[in-house]
Amino acid sequence: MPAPESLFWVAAVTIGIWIGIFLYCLSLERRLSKLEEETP
Amino acid sequence: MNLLIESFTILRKELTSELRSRVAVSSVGLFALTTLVAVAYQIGPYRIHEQDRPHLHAALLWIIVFFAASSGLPRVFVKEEDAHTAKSLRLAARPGAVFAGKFLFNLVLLLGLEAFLVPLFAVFMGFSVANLPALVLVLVAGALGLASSATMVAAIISRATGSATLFVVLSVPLVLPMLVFLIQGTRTAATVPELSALLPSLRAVVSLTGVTLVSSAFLFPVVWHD
Amino acid sequence: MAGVEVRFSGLSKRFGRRAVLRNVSGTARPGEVLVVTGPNGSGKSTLLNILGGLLRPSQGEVAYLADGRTVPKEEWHRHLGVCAPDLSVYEELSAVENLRFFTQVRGLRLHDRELAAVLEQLGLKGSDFFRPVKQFSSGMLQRVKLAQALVHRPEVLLLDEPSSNLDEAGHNLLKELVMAWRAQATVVVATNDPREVAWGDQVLELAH
Amino acid sequence: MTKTKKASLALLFLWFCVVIWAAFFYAPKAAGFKGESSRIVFFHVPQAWVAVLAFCVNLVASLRYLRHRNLLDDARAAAAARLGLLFAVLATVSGSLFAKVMWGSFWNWDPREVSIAILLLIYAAYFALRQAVSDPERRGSLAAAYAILAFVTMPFLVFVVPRIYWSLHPDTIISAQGSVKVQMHPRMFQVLVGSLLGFTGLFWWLYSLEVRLSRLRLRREEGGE
Repeated sequence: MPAPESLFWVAAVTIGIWIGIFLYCLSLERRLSKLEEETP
Repeated sequence: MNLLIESFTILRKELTSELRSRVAVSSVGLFALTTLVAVAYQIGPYRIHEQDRPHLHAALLWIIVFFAASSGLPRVFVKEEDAHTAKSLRLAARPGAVFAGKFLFNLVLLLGLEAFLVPLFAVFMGFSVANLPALVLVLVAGALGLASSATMVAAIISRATGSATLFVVLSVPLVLPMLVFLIQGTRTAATVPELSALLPSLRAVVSLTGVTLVSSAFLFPVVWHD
Repeated sequence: MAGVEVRFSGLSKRFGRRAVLRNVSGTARPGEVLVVTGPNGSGKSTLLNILGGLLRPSQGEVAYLADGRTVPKEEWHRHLGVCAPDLSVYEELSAVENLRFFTQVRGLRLHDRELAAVLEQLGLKGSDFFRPVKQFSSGMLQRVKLAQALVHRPEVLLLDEPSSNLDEAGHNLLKELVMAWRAQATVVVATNDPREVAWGDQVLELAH
Repeated sequence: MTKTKKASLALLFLWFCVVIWAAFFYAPKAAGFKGESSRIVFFHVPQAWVAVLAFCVNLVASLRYLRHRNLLDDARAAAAARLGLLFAVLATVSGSLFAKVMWGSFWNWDPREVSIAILLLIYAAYFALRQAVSDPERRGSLAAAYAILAFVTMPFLVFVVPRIYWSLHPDTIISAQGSVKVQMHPRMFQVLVGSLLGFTGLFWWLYSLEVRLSRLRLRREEGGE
């Protein structure tokens, strides 16, 4: 049976992954908005 | 009514040119024969345990049928594009008649393949059947089902840079559910003498075939004309 | 007169990034020959393919008008005969079998004598009627292709480089045929041959 | 970016943080599962759901393309399929990790596994077909035709095969009788629904990014003839 601490670390890593995905998508969003302004 | 006549005109044309060139028949037949020989030589009637036979035989039989068919069925459309006759046909015939004619030709080809392959398979592999009419039903339903999706996929790949590999890649996901039911039905026909045991898998194959044919009727004109 | 008028307006065709046709319009009328000419790659074949309904234009429209009424696209094939380099006939079949097939799928029943008459009109000999087309020379094949375009007596005739592979005699035969056919049909010819450009009642020149 | 967009993205971010936290600490572990393995359900089910949702979006876009012949609809279909493929892979991986823990093997040829495998094959075939056609308009209609054909055969796999075959898979939300059957702890159910919503939101965001990119690409192509 895993200890509660290990569950904490799994949760932390999952949130870390989520933050990574979110920031990556956010940067895509920014770049895309800029491109949309440049293209007529 | 006219559509029926036009479909049979196309079927007759396919049969005549096939009789003269024999490309599809020989590729399908040779493919089936070589695979069967390879499988039978390695596995034979006695290498398989008695209780495993129906399972393995049913699966092997349909694998051979499907791959042999995939060497010949796409030709109905691919050869029209290769020989530059597709446009002439497109101008002359209604899409419904083209699909029906090609479907019927593939059906004839598949039934011929099964008539040739299954007796040999029974002999080489020691494949015994508890209910022969049931097996015939499964084989006919299988030919209908495979012919319907194969004809449609053939139409699609002939409009792409169509190759035999692409045919297999596109048809496997469509045909796999059908193959599952066909294998199950074949196993039932081989082991259970009652015809009623066959009904669930037969019903599944027939409804899958129906769905494929109905959606093909809508989609084929799109594929054919674009 | 009866017949089918082919009207096209604002036709453009792009293949991916490449524009082949730009804003082409015109009308082909019954009793007239419309010649489409222009350098290679100017889109003559593409235009004919669009007029025949074999290709969807990126922009613009084609309409077939019979007695002022628009013919729905599903019925075009009844009115249409096309001869083009990329439209072939079935090699394993004989000339007569080919014609029989192409009339029967259109729902017509012609007697073999009538089919033979069309082939004779195009200068093919009786001994060739029942040989597989595979054995034909390219000039003879071109005549069979022309027969395929004519056999069902279409009201619209689209000919793309109709004299390719034809000798001098074939060329003269073709001229007679086009002139005769003009009386009963709308004829569109795509060509680069100055002799054929001269057939036109109207000439549409495509720029590169 | 507009204000509502900013707000909804912030909401999505926080929502997922809460869902992840809740999946591990708010929801109880389910009885009958080894250790904490049941927690993967909060990620696995939404991934599978998004894969199926993407398949449906792909169908709608394909039908629209065939009706209006707008290349943007084809781009929408392709974008949905790409995301569907991605989420189907994720669902397969998370599912097979769970299978390893629960049943001792990564792959058991369970009917659910077979149906996701076929969904993967369909997506792969869809892209193989797209690559084999060079003319964009024809590519659109052939791919749309194939997608529709694949879509109509899918229900047989998802609903008929599991009925005929015995399945290891825990009953899904839609049971074999087709009625909604929830036998979960209410807290687990809340987290699962929250996660489904979060994943759906994430899918829409990714999807809109893809579509905007394709729109730009199409516009540039038209401009730069």
